[in-house]
Formats: sequence, structure tokens, C-alpha cells
Amino acid sequence: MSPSHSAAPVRPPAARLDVENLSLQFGGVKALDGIDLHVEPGSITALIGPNGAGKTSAFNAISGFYRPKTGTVKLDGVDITQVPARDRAKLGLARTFQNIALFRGMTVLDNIKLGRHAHLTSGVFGAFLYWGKTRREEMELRAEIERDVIDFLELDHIRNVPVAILPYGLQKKVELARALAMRPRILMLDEPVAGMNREETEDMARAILDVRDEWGVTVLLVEHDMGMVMDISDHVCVLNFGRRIAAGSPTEVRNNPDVIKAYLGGSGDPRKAALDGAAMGEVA
Amino acid sequence: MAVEFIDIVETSLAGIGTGSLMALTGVAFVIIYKATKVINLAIGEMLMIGAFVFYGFSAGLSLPIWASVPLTLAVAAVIGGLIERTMIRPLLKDNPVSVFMVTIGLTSVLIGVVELVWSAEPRRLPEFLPSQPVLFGEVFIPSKTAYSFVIAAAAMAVLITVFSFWRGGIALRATATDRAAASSVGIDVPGVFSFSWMLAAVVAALAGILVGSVGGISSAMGLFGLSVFVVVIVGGLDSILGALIAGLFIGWLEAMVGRFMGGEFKLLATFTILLVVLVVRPYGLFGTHEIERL
Amino acid sequence: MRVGTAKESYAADEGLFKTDTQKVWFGLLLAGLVLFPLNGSNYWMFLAVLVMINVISTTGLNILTGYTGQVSLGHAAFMAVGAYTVAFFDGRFDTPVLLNLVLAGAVAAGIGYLVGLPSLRIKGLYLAIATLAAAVILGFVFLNWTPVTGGLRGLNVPTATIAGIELATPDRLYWLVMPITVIMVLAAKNLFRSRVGRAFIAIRDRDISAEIIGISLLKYKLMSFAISSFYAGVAGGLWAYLFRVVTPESFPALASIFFLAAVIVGGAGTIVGGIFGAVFMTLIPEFLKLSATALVPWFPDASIYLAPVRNIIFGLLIIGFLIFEPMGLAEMWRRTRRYFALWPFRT
Amino acid sequence: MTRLTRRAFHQLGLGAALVSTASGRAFAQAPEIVIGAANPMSGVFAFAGVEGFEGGRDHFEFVNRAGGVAGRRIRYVNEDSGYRVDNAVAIFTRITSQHQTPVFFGDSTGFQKAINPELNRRGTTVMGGASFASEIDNAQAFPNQWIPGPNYSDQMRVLLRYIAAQKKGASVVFVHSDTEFGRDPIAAAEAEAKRLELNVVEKIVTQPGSVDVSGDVLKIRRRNPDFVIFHGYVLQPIPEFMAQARQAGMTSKFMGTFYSTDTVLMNRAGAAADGYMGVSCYNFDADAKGVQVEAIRAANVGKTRTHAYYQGWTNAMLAIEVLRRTLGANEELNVVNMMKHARALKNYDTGGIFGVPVSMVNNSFPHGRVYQYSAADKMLKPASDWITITASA
Repeated sequence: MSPSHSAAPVRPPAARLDVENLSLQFGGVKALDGIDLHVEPGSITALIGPNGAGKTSAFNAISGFYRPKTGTVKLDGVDITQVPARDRAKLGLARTFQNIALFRGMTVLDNIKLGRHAHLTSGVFGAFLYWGKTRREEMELRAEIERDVIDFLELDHIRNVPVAILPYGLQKKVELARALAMRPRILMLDEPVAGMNREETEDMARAILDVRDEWGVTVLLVEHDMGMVMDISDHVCVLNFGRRIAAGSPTEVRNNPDVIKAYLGGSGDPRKAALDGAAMGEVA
Repeated sequence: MAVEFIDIVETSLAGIGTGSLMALTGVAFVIIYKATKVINLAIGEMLMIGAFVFYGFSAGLSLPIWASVPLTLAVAAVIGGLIERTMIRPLLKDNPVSVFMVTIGLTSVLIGVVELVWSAEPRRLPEFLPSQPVLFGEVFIPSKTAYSFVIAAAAMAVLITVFSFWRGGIALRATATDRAAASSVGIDVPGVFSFSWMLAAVVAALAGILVGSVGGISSAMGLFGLSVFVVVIVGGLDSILGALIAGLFIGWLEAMVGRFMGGEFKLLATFTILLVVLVVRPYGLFGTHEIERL
Repeated sequence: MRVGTAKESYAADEGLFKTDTQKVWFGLLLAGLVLFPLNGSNYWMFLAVLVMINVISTTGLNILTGYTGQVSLGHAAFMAVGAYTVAFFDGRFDTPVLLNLVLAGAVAAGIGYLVGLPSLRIKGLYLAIATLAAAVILGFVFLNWTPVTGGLRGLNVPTATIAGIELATPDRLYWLVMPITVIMVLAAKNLFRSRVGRAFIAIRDRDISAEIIGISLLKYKLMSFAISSFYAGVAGGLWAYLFRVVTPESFPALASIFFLAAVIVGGAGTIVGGIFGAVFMTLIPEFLKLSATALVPWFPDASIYLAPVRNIIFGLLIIGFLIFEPMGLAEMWRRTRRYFALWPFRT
Repeated sequence: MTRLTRRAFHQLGLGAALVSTASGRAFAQAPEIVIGAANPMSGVFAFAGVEGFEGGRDHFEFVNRAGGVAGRRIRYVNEDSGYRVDNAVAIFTRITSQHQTPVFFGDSTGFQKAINPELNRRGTTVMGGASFASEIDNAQAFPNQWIPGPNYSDQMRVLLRYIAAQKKGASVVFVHSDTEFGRDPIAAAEAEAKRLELNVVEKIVTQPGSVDVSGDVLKIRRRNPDFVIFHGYVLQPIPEFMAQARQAGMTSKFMGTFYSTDTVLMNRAGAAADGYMGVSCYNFDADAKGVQVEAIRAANVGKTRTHAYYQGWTNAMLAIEVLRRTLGANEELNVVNMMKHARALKNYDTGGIFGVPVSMVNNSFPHGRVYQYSAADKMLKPASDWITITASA
């Protein structure tokens, strides 16, 4: 639909994320216990671990929804631990949610537009008139989203459909689209392929790789689908009981005995082949 | 004019008497909230319809009190159950705002029904409470205040016993804590919903009979519900203990304000308290603080 | 036929009216509004003015409740603020009508902003109860701040006078109220084409994820409160020019429920829904009156039962729409339109 | 818009005129005179609205049977206002846009204030109302309205003068509701009490809709005043207040103003209302003489009629008198002429409705007497002579 299509949008450079000694506590329960995590610019880093290992807690602490007990979160070396969640969006930190967090009453297009909210400036009076600057801003936003996001993720057939009626896989994709509209420098994906079938999973994996390659964005993801993690990640970090038990390349992690033990419940049988296969997370 | 100590004592006791009726109505509200998580804006109107049904039996049909009261409570239970089945249940899965607005619609319907059947004219209930006043030395307590306090206190004692020991009460508490878990141990959760609305309607009707016997009944008496909101917000929406304590407190406060500042300040005082509590302690004095989830 | 609409540009797709048919309909509506006074009945003009005032106010509440998801039980109190503001400024300083209306909106917006402040800490239904408290407190102020509000006697409002023309009757006032209504409704429509309006909906749909994508909840909730109260204030100001007297009893608590009912029945979260709701709820009592008249030969006391029946119908409409048609009349309208758009190819 | 739709509109409106007196067109040659009304036939004031409507209706039937006014029959067009200002304004607009309406009856202070600028602007319609608000009793601000009796302040004055005559320096408590209606006469009554050297020991304000009087009873129990005056209620808390006060051993006399004194409501309250005193300008005496009271008795054999009925009748009677005088002088029916004749009502013989001939002062007839309710006989009995309030010192 859009007349011109440029493949590689010009974007701010990918960000580096450093998490040090991060601890989080709910009541008496330690959800995170001093974890370290280093995400290289332009990499795809996966955070894995059995259920209850603290992956989502770590995500929530990094995106600012939980205030950590100790530790620091640094974006490109700048400490953002005290920055409120909504302001991290402006710094280039975007995320998706484990249970899809789209705005159900809106269309796909409006959901994606919302991703850019923090970057727009028009105010309430402009909104009433919808004239001049506001109109211009909205038009530019529309054109950019069409070009960079909708075409890119092939969502043009559903742009005016309310998200509530979309199938699960597409909703996940719309959430990714909304995160992309935020012009992220680091994209945090919480279980991007959970509940998807093989075909949808591959589609999403390809989209993630494309995002990294064409947008030059750093990607940090939490995922249970081991096959997909091993396929696309540059770096894998493994959590168990709120502690980091391993980190390294997919191959290194795959052969790490602690990881195998964590996943197989210490049965003593190092069936590491299992780690090559499909979803592992449900084992633990 | 000088404020005499005995004035304060008398006003306080009268206020606590009214407060006990607020507390009782507050408990009806809490029962519904605990079981179904519905904020029932129509609680004052449920009280009103109870009072009018009682009027129908005792004045309209001239039945004796010992027959009118149980009949009223039975009718109230039916009304409560009907409301739950027809208006609340279909929306329970929706967002809480919809159900809340349904109860707003319910206020309008109940007022309309009462005015249709009994007209908007104020009426008096037949006298059934003893009329000689209660005197503690110099301190004078109007008889209706004293006796309605005794009845309200007894009703609440029964309710608390029921909640603590009877199976149905325990099922209600279990449902309040965790619907899924309650269901998995064999509790009939929809049954608990119906039961809670029926029980609340019965309690509200009892409060209505008492409130009506003290000050007469009219289609505007649902305004009593306004003070009850303040009670449950201050006490905590899901706390029976909170409703008790806050009820007595708000009743006392309104009486004191009315006595020493003037009746026009009563609502102002209670609603100011409400705002302060909302801002300082949004979950009330004894309410459960619900943890926000993503 | 509008089965598929191919747009030439994004500008067309982002337009206020997306199809030519819509433009035609809007043109017809405007023409109807301009021609309506030709009916010549002062009574119908009165009703038309009242309906439009209610449209403005309902649209305001729809912005807050329908779009932002914040239930307000004190909307009528903000109308009262607007009415008092007009009465005060026009009566005391003889300021121009349009300025008074802007002031009415602004003062109401300011107070709405204050009332929204607790939303920093409380949300949802707790906030609804806070608005109820605010309405009670405002009522107390109206009654007791005698130097400004005239206390229990209230204030008289001078005739609205624009360019020397006295708008004393509904058929003249119409020419003030109608354009303001059209402008304010279109402005509301515009609001939801822009980032501000989208932020409101985001807060309604999922406030926590709204925060994560960079929307300040407090800022936008307060903004929604202020805008909603602005609309109520202007509506109240026009109300004051229509009725020419404002007293503490002009805007009872029941009026807030009337507007809430209008939002629900019309369709929360759609502009056209607010219009439908306001028109429908304002005309229902008139319709009931006509029905009662028709019943008089068989049922001479019909008129005595009007008020209770009206109450019951208001309540049942709220309940019925919430249960059976939660998107309100707007959704019924949309379905009808769809049906005819595809006609005769039924789906 | 064509003429056709225009007619359709009018017919719709026409159909909405709810209740009108039997028309009987066949007899009348001259055009009818339409008198409009917005009475609260539903809602809290329905008890007064229905009675008030019937009082007006019965009077117009009485007049029509006698051949109307100057040969013109009266057509009474009434609609239910539900005691809501916006409804009443809509009704006024509708009726006056369909008919020439020289007289219209309003239902409330709120409506009568709201419509006042419109009355002044039109110059064609005068208003008699159900409101006794002191504010309306002002010939400058409300030049085209009248009050069919004494305003609330004068009602209080009648009560206070009665009290002063009964007991020098008596102690009095005012109990009133926190509404426009309730607060209306309080300041004036305090001034009058001071002038009469009565002792106002307490003023109690109750919230609208408030049902618990026990606190308020406590408040005055220790003072045990000689008199307690209620104002601004539709009866509701009064019997309860009296019952509790008696239990508390108080010996005060209880009194009230117009809407707080209603025979039908008193009868419903029964023994609790026994001895209650109320002020009224109307003559409830069973053997009162006069054309009008006899007509009322003839129209209501075996029925007890209330204040509000008399008020509706009186409003209608005043309307007819004004129309008769204006038409008799061969003058156009506009506000200037009609109010000129209204204000010329001096020493006017009301046919027994008011006990003595009365004069309009400002917009009202400042005169009344105190009645006492007897539960045994189910009626109000005169307790004082007629008291006329002349401009106070």
C-alpha cells in the first residue's frame, strides 16, 4: 500500500545492557539473588531457566516495573535503576509481555501507534483541532509505521482489525510491532513464541532475526522453546532459583552440567540431547 | 454555650446506636463484596425495599410482628437471589466496572418499584419496639436507638458465628480467598454467589426494618446507603470487622457533628473522612491490599 | 457500496470521515440541524437545546468513563460548577457570553483536575466513590459560599446577549448551542485520532502496559478528568442560559446517574454513542408522557405512575444494555449500517 | 419543513396535554381561556400536587357550570412535573407554545424562579404558584407572580405571634431541613422572635433524607423548650420526633408551616400527631359560610381535603377573579393589565376561603391562623383567631 518501501530504516545504534548484582524480594521470598547479565550491542541474548527461575522477575526489574532490592541496571553504561518505567521507554527500552498486553479495544494500527507515544509531542489543544503540527505529526507517524513496521512484519491485511479478535500468534506479532514502533535500541521479548505452532514459531524467529539485522537492535528474550533459543541466540544466560548458573554461547550452555542438572532435575542421566530438542521448560 | 459532659455521653451513645445500623448494613455490603467482588451501590436501596416489604406485611396486611419479620426476610432473600441470578451473574466474568454500573441501574429500578407500589409518600412503620426510654442514671437513650442497637448486635453476633463455624460460611470465605481453589475442593461457587446475595439482602432488610422503625420509611431512605459506603471504604471493603468498627465510628462521628456543628455538616464530615482514607489508606483500615499483577 | 475502500493516501485513511458516504451523511445532519428551527414550535426548540446540552455533557463523561475507563459519579456537579461560573461572571461583571462559557469550562476543568488527583493513589471503583465524595463536597460549597453562589437562593442568570441580540428564547439560543455542540463533538472526535486520545484508551484497556510504553498514567488521567469536566462546565454554562437560574438543587445527584446511563445506553467509548445516548435518554421521558396520554382513556391515573415508571425504565435500560448490548446503541447502529452496506449480499 | 409536519408536531404536543377539564364545546360560543399548570403528580410532592390539581380543576368546573368568565369557558391543561425544574420548564414551554395561556400555575420555588425572566419577557402570562417562598413575595423581582396565601416568613410570624400571645418570653426551637425550602424563613423568623421577645434557644438543621431523629431529640431534650417549630418537611420526621420527645419526657408544643401540616398525612400518622399545631390561611372550619367554601363542600361530599386542595382552589379563584376584572374592564389579557387588577385586590371577599377579607401585599396575602390537630376527630381545629401580618415595625 505504501508507495515507497525502504528496507533498512535509519535507526539509533543498538544499546548495551549491563545488569549487576540484581536482587529482588517478595515478602520473604527471594525472586532474584544477585544476578549478573551482560547484553552486547546488536546481539540476541536469551534468558532461560526452568519455571520459577526468576526470568520474568528479572525482566520486570529491568523494565522498571519492580524496584530491585540491590543491584544496578545500566543502559550504555548509564545507571537507569531509579528511572521510572515509563521514562525507560523514551531511552529506547521496549518490551513485550508473557501474557499479551495489547489494548484490546483498539485496532492493530492504533496499538502500534501507541508504541510511539513517548516520542510524539503534540498536546491536547492540537489534538482537539487536529490541525497544523498535530496533523503533520500524525501523518508522519502513519507513514513511518506503514513503512517500517506494518510492511516489515507483513501486517497490512489486518491493520484496521480490532486486536481482540485476532488469533494468538498474530497478537504476539502485533505486540512485537508495537515494541518496534517504540524505536527501541534494546528489545525485550517475554516468551515471544509461547503457545505457537511450528510454523508460527519459525515465522517469529525469522522476524526476530530480521529485526536484529535490519534495525540493528539488541534483543533480549526469555523463552522456553529451546530449539528456537539455540537456533537464534548469540549468547545464553541460564537462571535457576533466582541465581545465574551459567552463561555463554548456546553450545557452551548446552554442555554445561549444571544446566543439564537444572533442567533434568538432577536425575544423574546427562541426556544432553534433550536440550537440542523442542520445548524443555515444561520438564521442570 | 457550654458543652456539658453528659451531652457528649448521650450524643455518643445515640450515635453508636445509629452506627450499629450502619455497621449491619455495611456487613451486608461486605458479604457481597467478599463472595462476588461486586461493589454494590444499591445496598441502601436493598435496605429500603426490605423496609417497604415489612411495611406491606405489617401495615398493609396487618400481620403480627412475629410473622411479618420472617416473611420480610424470606422475601428479601428471594429478591437478593433474583438480583444475583438475573443481573449480576451474567456479568461476573466481565470487568468489575460493568457490574458496578448494573448496581447503579438497580438503585433506580428499586426506587421506581417502591414508588410504583407504595408511592413516594413517607410512611411510618407500626410500633413494635418497647417505648419506654432507657436511662443510665442521668444519661438518656431513646428507646428505639437502644433496642435497635441490641437487635443489630445480636444479628451480627449470629453472622460472625455463622461465618466462623457453619459450612456455608466457610465456603463463602474460601470462595472469597480463591475461587479456583474453592471450586476444586468441591465448593459450589455459583451457589455461594447466590447465597451471598440472598444473605446480604436478608441482612439489609433487617437493617431496613430497624432504620425504618426509628425514622419512618420513604423512597428516599436509600440515602442511608451513602453513609454505609463511607463505612465500608473506611473499614475495608472485604472486612467484616472493619465494617463493624467503622460503622460505629461513622455513626458516632455523624451524631457528634450533628450535635455540635449542625446537621448540614454531617455528610460533609463523613465524606471528608472518606476522601482522607481513600488517599492515605486506599484499602481501608482492615481491607486486604490486593497486589497488582501484570 | 462500501465493502472495500481503497484509499489514495494515508491522509484520507486518517480523515475524520473515511468514506464519501460518511461525508454525505454528515452534510445531511448539518443541513438538518440548520433547517430544524423551521418546525416553528418553541417547545421542540426547547427540547432540541436541552438535548444538545446533554450531548455535550454526555460526550464529556464519555471521554472520562467510556474512553479512559474512570467512572465518575459526580459529573452533574461539574455542570453545576459551569452553571455557577456563567451566572457569577455574567451577572456580576456582564462579561461576553462566549468568554463566560470558556470560563465555565475552564473553572470546571480546574476543579475536575483537583478531583482527579486522588487517582494518583486510587483507581477504578475507589475513584468512582471519590468522585461521589467530591460531588457532596461541591454541593456543600454551593450552598454555603453565599457571596459567590448566592447560597440557598442561588443566582439568576441574565439573558445571553451576543452582538446586541438577546437569546432569550430557545429558538434563538439554539443558534448559540447548536454550533458549540457541533464543534465540541467534532473536537472530541479529533481527540481520539491523536496521541492524547490513544493514551486515554490505552489506560482504559490496560493501564500497566500503558505505563511501560511510556504513558504517564497520572498525567493522562488528570487530563481526562479536566477535559471531561470542561465539557460538563460548558454544558452547565449553556444550561444556565437556558434556565436562567442556578440553585444548589439544580443538579441533583440523580443527574450524574442520568449521564452515566446515557453513556452506557449510547455506547461507551464511541463519540456517536454519546450522542445517541444523550438524545435517547432525554427524549424517553417525553415518549413516556405521550404513551401515558394515550393510556388515559383506559387508565386515568396513568400520569401518576409516570415518574416511578421512568425510574424503572432508566434503571432497566442501564442493566439491559450492560448485559445484552454492552456497546450500546452505537453498536446496534453499526450493525444496521453493515447490514445495509452489504445488502443485498447478506452475510 | 412543510405545513404538514408542522401540524404533526403540534398534534404530538397537543396529545401530551395530560388532563383537561371536560370540554363541552357545544355550549360555548366565545373562545375558551386556557389555564396551564405543571403540578407534581408524582414524586415526593405528589400528595400536594394531586390535591392542588384537583382543587384547581374543581374550581374551574364550578366556574364553567356558572357560565365561565365573561361568557368564556375555562380549559385547564395540566401536566405532571415530577417536582423537577427542567420538566416544569418543558411543560410551560409546550403548553404556552400551543395555547394562549394568560395564567399558569407553577409547582415549586425552583421552577417559579427559573421561569420568572421568561414571564417578564413574554408579558402574556401571569403565574400563581404552589411556592410560598419569601423570595418570590417581591413585587419588583417577581412582578408577574402571586402567592395564594402568606409566604413562609409570614407563616412563621403568625406562629410566633400566637406563641407570644400564649406565653411571654417563651422558649422556641426551630427545626428545619437543609434545603432551599427549609432554610427560607429562618432568618426572618429569628428577627421576629427577637422583636416579640421570644427566646430562640436552638436551631436544628437536618439533612435532606435524614431519617434518624434521635440525636436531634437529645439535642433539645435538656432545654425542653415551650415550642418547637418545624419547617421544610413533608411530614416525615415530625411524628417520630414528637413520639420520641414525649418518651423523653418533653412537654413542648409542636408546630409547623404549610407543607408540614396536612390533614391526610396527619391522619396517617395517627396518635403521634395529636396536638400538633399548624398555620394556615385557609378556613377549615366546618361551619364556615361563603360561596366558595360551600362550593368546596358541595364538590367534596364525604371527603377530607387538605391544604393543598384549598391552595389549588384559591389559585384558580384568584385567576378567575383577575380574568373577570380584566375582561370586565374590556382590557387585553396581558401581564400589565392582569397584575394591575391582581394588585387591586383589597379587602377582597374570598367567599369564605380565607376567614376574613384579605388584601394583596407585595405578591402575597399575609394572613393566617393557627390550627391544632385532633387525632380523635381526625381534623384540624382552629386554635387562634385570624392573624394578619402588617408591615412589621
